[in-house]
Amino acid sequence: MISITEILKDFPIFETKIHGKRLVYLDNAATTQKPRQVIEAISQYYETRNANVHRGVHYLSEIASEDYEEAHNKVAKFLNAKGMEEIIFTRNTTESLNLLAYSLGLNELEKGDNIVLTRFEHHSNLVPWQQMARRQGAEIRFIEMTEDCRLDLASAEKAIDDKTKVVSITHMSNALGTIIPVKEVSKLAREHGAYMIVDGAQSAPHMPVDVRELDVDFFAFSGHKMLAPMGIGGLYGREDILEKMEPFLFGGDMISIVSFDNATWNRLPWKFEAGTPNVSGGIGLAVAIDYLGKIGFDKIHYIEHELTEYAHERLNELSFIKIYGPEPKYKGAVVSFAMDGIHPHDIASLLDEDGIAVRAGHHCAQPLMKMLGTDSTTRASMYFYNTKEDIDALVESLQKIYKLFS
Amino acid sequence: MISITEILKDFPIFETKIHGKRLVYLDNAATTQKPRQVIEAISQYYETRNANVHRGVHYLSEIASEDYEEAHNKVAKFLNAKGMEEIIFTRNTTESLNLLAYSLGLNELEKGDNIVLTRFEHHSNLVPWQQMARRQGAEIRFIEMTEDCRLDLASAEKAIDDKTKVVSITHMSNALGTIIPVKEVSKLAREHGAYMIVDGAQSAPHMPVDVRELDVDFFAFSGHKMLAPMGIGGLYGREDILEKMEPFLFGGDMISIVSFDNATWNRLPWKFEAGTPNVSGGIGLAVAIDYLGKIGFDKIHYIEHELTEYAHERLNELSFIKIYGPEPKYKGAVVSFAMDGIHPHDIASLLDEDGIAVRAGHHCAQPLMKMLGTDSTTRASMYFYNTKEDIDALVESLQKIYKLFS
Amino acid sequence: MSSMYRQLIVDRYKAPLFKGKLDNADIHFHDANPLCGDEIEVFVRLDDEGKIKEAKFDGTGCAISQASVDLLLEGIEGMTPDEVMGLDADFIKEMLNIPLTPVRLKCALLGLKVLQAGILIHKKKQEAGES
Amino acid sequence: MSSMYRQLIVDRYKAPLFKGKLDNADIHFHDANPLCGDEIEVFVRLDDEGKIKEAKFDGTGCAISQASVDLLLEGIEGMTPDEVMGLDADFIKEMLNIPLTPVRLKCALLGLKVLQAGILIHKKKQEAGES
Ligand SMILES: Cc1ncc(COP(=O)(O)O)c(C=O)c1O
Ligand SMILES: Cc1ncc(COP(=O)(O)O)c(C=O)c1O
Repeated sequence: MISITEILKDFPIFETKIHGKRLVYLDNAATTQKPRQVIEAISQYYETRNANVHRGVHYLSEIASEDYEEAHNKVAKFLNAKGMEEIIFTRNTTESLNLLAYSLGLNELEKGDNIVLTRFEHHSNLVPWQQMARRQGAEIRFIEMTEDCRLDLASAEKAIDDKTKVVSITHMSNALGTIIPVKEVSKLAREHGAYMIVDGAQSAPHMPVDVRELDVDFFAFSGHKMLAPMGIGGLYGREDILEKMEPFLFGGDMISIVSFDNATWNRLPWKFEAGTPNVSGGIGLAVAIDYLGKIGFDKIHYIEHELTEYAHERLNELSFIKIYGPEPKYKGAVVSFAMDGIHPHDIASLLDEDGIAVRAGHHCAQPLMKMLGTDSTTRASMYFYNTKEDIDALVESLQKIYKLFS
Repeated sequence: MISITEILKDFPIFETKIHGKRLVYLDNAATTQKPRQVIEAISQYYETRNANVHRGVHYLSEIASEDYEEAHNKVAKFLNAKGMEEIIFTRNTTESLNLLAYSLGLNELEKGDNIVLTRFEHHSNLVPWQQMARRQGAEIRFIEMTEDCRLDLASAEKAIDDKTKVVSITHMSNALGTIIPVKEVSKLAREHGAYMIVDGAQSAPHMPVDVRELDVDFFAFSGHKMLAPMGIGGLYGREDILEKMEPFLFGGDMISIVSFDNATWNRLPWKFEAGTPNVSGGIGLAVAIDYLGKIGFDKIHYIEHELTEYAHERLNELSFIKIYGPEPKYKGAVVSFAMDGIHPHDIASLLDEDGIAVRAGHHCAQPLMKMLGTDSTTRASMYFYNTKEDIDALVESLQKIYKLFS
Repeated sequence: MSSMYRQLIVDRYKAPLFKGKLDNADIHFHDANPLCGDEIEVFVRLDDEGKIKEAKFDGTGCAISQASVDLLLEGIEGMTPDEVMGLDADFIKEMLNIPLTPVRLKCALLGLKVLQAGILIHKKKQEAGES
Repeated sequence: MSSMYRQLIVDRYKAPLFKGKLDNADIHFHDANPLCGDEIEVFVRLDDEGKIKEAKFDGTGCAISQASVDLLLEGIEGMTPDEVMGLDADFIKEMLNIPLTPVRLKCALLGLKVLQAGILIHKKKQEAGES
């Protein structure tokens, strides 16, 4: 079992002083910090074995290709996919979801079809579908949110019907932390023969994901939210579907035979990866997954749940704080809140003066914010390297801020 | 003036031994090696100031946002664009060209329109247009190649007409090295009111590019081919065109206002960058551009041209070698060749045994290879850190290979 | 580091001196920053010489945007609209005298932006009336 | 490191022992690796007991693919088609006894792939004929 002191030593950024203060990093839903193992893997790659991949027969290219393939295998295992043919590397969740919106949207979505989302969606799982729905004459429907900010499963049964071509839902809301019962929704999608897509940007970093046990067709995630470098993300897709699906990006490496008039496609997963990939990103992602494996999701869940409960407890002591979203048992390590008479931007700026990094704004979920009757909230989001001291620092600073304004 | 010894010291990979031999890296058209300045910039970013960008009000996010914007400004200067609003960051040239094929293709290309390319195109500037042409009912036309593997400008005049919506051509052939007279073609595109797009994957790393002096609407490039990390590339687009153009990828950060039904777009360039970007990649790219500036394109051109002439001279001494492509004065630092009775894969494998990295294959230009009457060639491609000793090593090894097979 | 929230800013946010509305304002404009939800509406009355006699604002948003517009309206009394058009980010920075990050500078500038937009519209109307 | 190109490989590439065509072959198949352009066509005649009596190949490509198929056809004389179906990458690696990288292993395996595809087709035809 690794202690928190050992964990913290792995993250060089915690030596950085913010305005002379210790960094209290509570913006993990936006992006996570990177352990030195990941940072060193990138440097080491560029220092000793950088090359382009695919079909290079020289030594460097051969090992870069092997490492890059191996990274796909690692992600496949991480998500319990069948193998690397089911894992497409992209830049991030947003690109993964656009790949699906374009490939399924342009080639399979027809007038009168509908696409079912939830009220919790990040703009990245809303705007691509809006655009495709408009282009193809399809309808967008929403599974509703309950009073206590959870998914209203009853409304899912109404939303999903035989004209539903795509069900695409988040696994965990980045704005409120709400965890969505994907498997239940997936069952409905199956009954009506719809593609079942999960936006896993917030789940993959924090909980074990088994795409077969969840019974989903696609699962999108971002490396940078789970210790990996920026510029690398992924999409799991069921092999038989990917086999039939039209490619999204066209160009080098995704082809088999090209003439001036025509082209045929490479085998999976390369059919969906056009152009020179982010090899160092893939290698970094593999190391990040190893690191997460070393800590273990049991421990990650335990730490995060403790922190979330503690944060609720401490913040509820403050009369001037209102927490948005469900109780800790229904959510991940995200606490979104408002403070009487003080704007989230001021809160975040003042917290920053104490070295505390949180996010203030609409969290790329403007329509959800509007439903909650606000434009923006302040959001503290935790990861396994956070501690109760971080929450204490947050609470103390919030008290100071309230005093300053009263 | 920096000496070659000093330059080589900046590239840690040259300390790597390949099968116990010195690394002779002649695969620069595929990807270049990275100076320690770039590698350190990435590490330093993750170690001291990693954060998500855009609208974060905490300290780390503020500096990450500034650095990321600054990288856009640096690229704008590098290409002589008006400002960062004209620079979109993508993964690579392939994504940049797909962005254009989708945005222009789906929204502006009509039945009966034509798209004009050259016979030199990389699959990345051919296959996306083939797909869009098919989808929209447009025609693809080619500007022909002359006997000596240069662009046949006379045929450009025939190909481009008033039904031409897009002219998209490479600036330099990665397979043969041929440099394309972009400005002359651009003049024709202007006369007929077509969009003028340049695939600059092979030119940006090797020659000064001035998008205004070339008078082009779009210019695509890849960071990894010009000392920068993988996973970052770019697209220059003329501001007035980008303002009117439909976005390609949809999601976080590229929006202004989102409701459940609708969305409006962010200002340039962010309108075209959806989701969490590759911030460390952008920072690495900025450092790479600084590094290139320190060396200077005059010097880069001088070194590369000397090397290319020397390579031609030495290879022409070998009776069993046939060089494809034009004379050195018409091309960049790429030498593509065949060897009597020995397959390029065998050549590349045997060169590799001597520590020499070259590429063997179709170089993502299958139709061009076919026109040249072959499936594949062996390609040595140079950068400013190569030396005549590298060429000598290549020639010596080729002689040994020929002897082995005769 | 010194705080972005010196007492003056907080005071002016909590108890602005120029908050309110004006009937029959010569200059009037309303705009919002959709990304953070800050909203500002300005009202300006000119005297016979065309100088600013009275100014008010209404709005919601962060302390920086609201205190900034309040201080701005105090500062422009007696100026001509053209003089106000000449004010820039540096003027606001000096006026606030706090360390502003780029993101927060946008908040600080919203009031000036709205005011200058109002002046432009006012001038266009005048020109239309004169011609 | 030892070379991928030991003398035997180069010799068999330059002067293959089993290059040629067979009329009336029992087993016949032709395939190519589009990415590198390697092409191989195999011909096999069986004896009365159904064992491999004679085999030839035609083709173009790299030394590894061509020498590998030449050595393979030498090795399978006297085997049954079913025995050939049991051969795998390890068999080829052992047969060649050279250090193969993953990319070049694909070259080495092309001949076996083509041969096994031919056998499958042969069996299907037999089944169709029998039934
Ligand atoms: C001329 C040309 N165009 C496009 C590309 C594609 O670049 P990337 O693989 O970085 O997308 C390349 C790289 O091989 C190239 O040489
Ligand atoms: C639920 C959810 N979906 C999608 C995204 C988009 O991820 P990225 O910006 O990495 O593409 C995010 C990240 O903010 C998220 O939290």
